[in-house]
Amino acid sequence: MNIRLELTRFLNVCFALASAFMFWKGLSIVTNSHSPIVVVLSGSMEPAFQRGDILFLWNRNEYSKVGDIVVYEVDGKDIPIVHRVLREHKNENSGKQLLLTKGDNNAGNDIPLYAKKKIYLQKDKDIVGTVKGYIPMLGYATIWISENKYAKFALMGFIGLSALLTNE
Amino acid sequence: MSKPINVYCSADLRQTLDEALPGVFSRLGYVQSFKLIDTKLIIGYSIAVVAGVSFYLDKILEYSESLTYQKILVGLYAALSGLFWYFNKYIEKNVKYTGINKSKSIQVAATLEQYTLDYKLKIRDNEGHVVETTLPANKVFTEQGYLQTDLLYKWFENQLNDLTKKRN
Amino acid sequence: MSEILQDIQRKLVFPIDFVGQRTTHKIVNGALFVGSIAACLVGFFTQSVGNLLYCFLAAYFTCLLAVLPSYSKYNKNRPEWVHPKIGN
Amino acid sequence: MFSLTQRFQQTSNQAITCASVVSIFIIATFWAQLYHNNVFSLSSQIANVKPQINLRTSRFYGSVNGKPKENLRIAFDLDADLTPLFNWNTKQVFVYLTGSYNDTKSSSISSEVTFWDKIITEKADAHVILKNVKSKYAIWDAKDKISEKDLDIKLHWNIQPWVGTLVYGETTGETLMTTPAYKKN
Repeated sequence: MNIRLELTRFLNVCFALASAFMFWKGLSIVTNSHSPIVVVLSGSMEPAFQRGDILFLWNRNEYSKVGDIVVYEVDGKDIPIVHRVLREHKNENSGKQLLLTKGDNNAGNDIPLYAKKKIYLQKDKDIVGTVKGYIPMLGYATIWISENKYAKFALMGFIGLSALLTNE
Repeated sequence: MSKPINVYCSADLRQTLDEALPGVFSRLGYVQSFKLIDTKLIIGYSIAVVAGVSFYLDKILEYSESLTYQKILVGLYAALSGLFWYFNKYIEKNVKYTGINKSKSIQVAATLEQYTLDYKLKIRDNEGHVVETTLPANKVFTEQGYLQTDLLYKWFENQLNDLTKKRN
Repeated sequence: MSEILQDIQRKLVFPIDFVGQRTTHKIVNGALFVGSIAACLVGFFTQSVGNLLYCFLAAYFTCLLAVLPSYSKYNKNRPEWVHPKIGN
Repeated sequence: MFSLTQRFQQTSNQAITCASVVSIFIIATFWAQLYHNNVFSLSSQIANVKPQINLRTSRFYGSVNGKPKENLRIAFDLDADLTPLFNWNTKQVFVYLTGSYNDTKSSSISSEVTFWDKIITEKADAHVILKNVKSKYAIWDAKDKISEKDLDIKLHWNIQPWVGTLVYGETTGETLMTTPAYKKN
């Protein structure tokens, strides 16, 4: 067995995984958002966004504007929500901004979704990013993968295997 | 012999031939020098380690806690990738084998373009003599995908004789 | 598991020769280029992104149809390979 | 291109590359059409704005710990022709009426609220004419009072494209409205 040969082959597998991960990290640093690309999971913004649409986020803005579509996370729930800013109250002295959001397709605002007793989101704490760009449908595969545990394993296996088997 | 390859896949042809070079030259009395391969492996694995550390930090730390480290790691990753690219393009220049036989040293650079079977070689010795030649892969592979090492050995022996003739 | 997959992969090869590979490469590049431009024109003049998408998909599937099967015309230029010595 | 899977991959990769170029074409013509139609200077008429204030005690109307909160609703007339916003890459237009105001004590505290909004998906429905319509949302301030404030009322729009970037803009023709003091009935 030739150790250098094995190392070189293994390195190619590493590169495939490393470049994907580091691209994601780089993008998240540039956009200042911990998940700069999200896939829409619910129909609460229909017809603007359907399940499976891919959204590109940007989070370097200091304040959000009314009408912006933002992605936010609520303490204790791990699914990010994509909704529109209905009102904002900003204080330029402290740099704080309170936001109230609503899904275009929902009847009422998001207060029932927020953490207990809260009636506002805070821009600097809760917001993951503002939606800037959009590709329809392409993310449906990831929904299928995340909602089907076997699909997840199959995908991981497939990525690993194809990296091992292809030489390019 | 090892697994058969698909002889109509240029990448497979190139990889199999590349990996057969050390064996052929050791039969011709050369001792392989690993300087280039080792440098490449070191740069390559430092890239993999940087990505690995970044992945690990991402797992154990909150996004905001790890942000500073991640910025450094992404920077490092970009710099090392640049170095790796530079090394491949300007230093390694497709050199697949370097070896020494007593006072003679020899360097073999090889390419095989996509959709062809011509293994193009540039054999250079320490006195600056160069042989540029082409090995059609169908002269050393069987249709079933096995490399005939004996034929490859004989072919290289002839090429090296040419190089010796040039020298005299 | 991986052996089964490798086996499947080996069965799904349908190889074509090198000349055929260059031809299919050219077909794919050319057809998709022409198809994209046609799709843009159709989409823009009918003012419909949907039409553009259909046009583009049509080009894509035509491409697949043209290059996926290993038609015999892609296999006319097989080189002569080494014949293994008997008893090897 | 030697094997079936490779040919499939290569074709698909090439198709994705072409698709991104095509998307750039769509986005570029989309913006060109928007500028050609002068959509960033569309006008709207907002008239007959009538504010009305009452007190609510539900958390869903901004009340914290059962303390009553002033809620504002308005009635208004609106006439805005948003037809130019529709072109081949427009999936929907989201149009919304907002009011912005500063805090009475500090000018560095400001707010903007939405009174009314509407999703338009058809070009035929893009000319919005409303008479004496009630606002969709009850408005309260982050602090206690919404009464006795000067609100700057404006109509904004947002285009969701089939592919590409979201586009935002506002119409000219804003109106000033002063909310009355709250009177117990």
